[in-house]
Amino acid sequence: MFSIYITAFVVGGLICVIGQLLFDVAKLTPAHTLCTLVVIGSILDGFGLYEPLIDFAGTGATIPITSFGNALTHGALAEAEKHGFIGVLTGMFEVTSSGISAAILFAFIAVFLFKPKGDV
Amino acid sequence: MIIIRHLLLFLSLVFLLAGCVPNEFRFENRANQNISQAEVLVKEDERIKGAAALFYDDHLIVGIRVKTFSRFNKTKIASELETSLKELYPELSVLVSADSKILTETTKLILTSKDEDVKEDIHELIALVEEQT
Amino acid sequence: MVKKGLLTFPSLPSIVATGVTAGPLEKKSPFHSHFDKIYDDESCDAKTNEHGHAKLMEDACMIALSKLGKVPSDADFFLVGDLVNQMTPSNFTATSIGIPYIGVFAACATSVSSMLLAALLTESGMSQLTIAGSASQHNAIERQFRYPIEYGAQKGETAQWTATAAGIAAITPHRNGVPSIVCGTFGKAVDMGMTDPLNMGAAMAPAAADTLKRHLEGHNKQVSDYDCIMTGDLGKNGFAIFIKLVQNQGITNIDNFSDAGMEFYGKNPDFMAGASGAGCSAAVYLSEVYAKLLSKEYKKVLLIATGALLSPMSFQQGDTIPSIAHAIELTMK
Amino acid sequence: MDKEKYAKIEQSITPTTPILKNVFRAFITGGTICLIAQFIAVFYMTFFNFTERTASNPTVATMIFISMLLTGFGLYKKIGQFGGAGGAVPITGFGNAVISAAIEHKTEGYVLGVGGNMFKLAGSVILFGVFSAFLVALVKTILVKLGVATW
Repeated sequence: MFSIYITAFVVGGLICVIGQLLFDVAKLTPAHTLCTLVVIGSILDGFGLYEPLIDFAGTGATIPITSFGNALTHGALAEAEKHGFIGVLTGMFEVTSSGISAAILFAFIAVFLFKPKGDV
Repeated sequence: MIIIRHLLLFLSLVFLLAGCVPNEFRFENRANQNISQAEVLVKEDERIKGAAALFYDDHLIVGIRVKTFSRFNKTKIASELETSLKELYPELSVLVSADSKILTETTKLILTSKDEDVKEDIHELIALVEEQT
Repeated sequence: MVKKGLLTFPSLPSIVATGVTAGPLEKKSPFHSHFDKIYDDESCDAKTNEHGHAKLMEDACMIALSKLGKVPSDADFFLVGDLVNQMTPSNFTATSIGIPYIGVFAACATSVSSMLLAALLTESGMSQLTIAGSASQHNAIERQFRYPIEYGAQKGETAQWTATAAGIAAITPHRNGVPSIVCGTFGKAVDMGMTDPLNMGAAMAPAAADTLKRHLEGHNKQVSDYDCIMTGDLGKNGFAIFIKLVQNQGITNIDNFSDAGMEFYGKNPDFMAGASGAGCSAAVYLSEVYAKLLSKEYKKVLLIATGALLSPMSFQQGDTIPSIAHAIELTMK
Repeated sequence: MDKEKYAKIEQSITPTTPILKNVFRAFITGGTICLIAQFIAVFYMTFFNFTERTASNPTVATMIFISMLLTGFGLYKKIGQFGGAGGAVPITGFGNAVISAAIEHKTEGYVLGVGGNMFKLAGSVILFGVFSAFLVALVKTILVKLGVATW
């Protein structure tokens, strides 16, 4: 029961370590790093490796941005399995990531509540 | 100090509320089935460290907890177990899930035995498992 | 004397008054006691950061003029610049202040380039009173060049913090008892192939070293002639590189060297390598340095403001960062 | 002085990035964010009808809500400065990118400012997510049709 907390911490932390290495060693900007991680998540799901990782690490795998690539690919693959090539497209349109809608919604709410502050 | 105490209180509360089901094997027979076969099958699987199984009417619902490093394959383990249980009990509709929600809910069903609602609850659980993300 | 980029002002135009304004965070600056006005609101009680930027500059101008007992219509030229798109804060200030206006852009080196141009106008007899200077506002400039204010990007040790400050000088023909402009050097744009906008000190250091060398050779001066040689906003890292380059030129005595950006926040590590921005060097030069000249603590100073001539687009297109440094020499007789 | 010679001088003076320290901080920060999310996920599983799989949606939404508060009160930039990728890689970092851009550009109006700039940092993540998902799914579908791979 408790092991899920440990695996979530460790796996989530390790994915962030990969991100940090892309920052510091590969000298990528944050945007490039996040795009790279999303593509990695998507490819891992192509090999069927990301879902087992979620089973193992819970939010350690669903909270890092890699899971966004996984979610999109997973939706596309699930539809493709049923409907063939056309499913690749319909599957992607069908998947709505709660991350994006939540970000849009809360960002718009934040506009009314907050102002940027340039403090340290 | 006060913050730490609050934090500890909060954490223990979360753990408790999280349906912290101990790692044990619970089998409940309310369908006049021979459950020993299932018991042996589940207990002999080394990857499984806890389970709750409920035979009710024409349903068999099993929630399992797999060992940490077997979690990578937990969907596969559950579906393997489901196939073998279906072979053992061809007349029952079998549901096996490695999802901790199913384990806690099945445990709850076993512990709070009010016969009237069980059928409904089981159908609810089945719907829950089939739900897509 | 006619030499490339070298200017001398035999009539000794004087900086008769200065006005320095700054934002709330600048209270952390060890120079803050010399600032004329410090706002409690980071956008200076204005509607937007850009308006706050304009207000910062306008108030600095009005303070400088009021110290002289003058009004804007007494001034002949208005030479200012900033870093925001097409210098809109300067343009808005010029609109409200109504002095004939020439926008000057040299990135963070605008403080010195505007003063040099003002000295030229005064030297030629075309101006009796010129207002010159520059300003920067943290929020307006960060969002222009980097990320939104609240975005959690990790900044390294070499990054610099754009200061919210404005420094304005009122320049007239020579007067006794105030610091005057002796000579100056316009720098060449130097590009040493640096690309990291979070390490602008490294991009600007060669320009500063180049301008220093040309100034010393062209005007036949020694480093030891000056009480203080202050670069603009090289920051901690850029200043270290600058010192190394200066030492490579054979100058060993570096005791009188300092950097306005590095000192601006008192080397507080929260601000990484120090302050930057057009207002940073202007504010320090026209408050701290000016006050020390007035009190005759300094007799002769060399101010080398540095600017990184990049835009967000040039950076994204993978271009290197060209840099510039302008030098001005002030004396107090 | 040529560029190569200057680059040598520059590199000898510019401090090197403290990679070990940054990596450690990223691990702690990212791990903590995921740990908090796990608590939230368990909360949703316990009190609502969510399974491990379906709990991830409300968990993500809650994390972004938290990210909104932290961003609005000016704390997320401190987490980002401390944790580096540990703050950027979790979905809270995605939320921070969208929210910070939105509140930043409020002054330009709701349509052109907020609407037009909301995704100026996070938009590329969506683009590459969708495009790579398309390519991966396409390639896999072709491979399956050819009989090389299985679903």
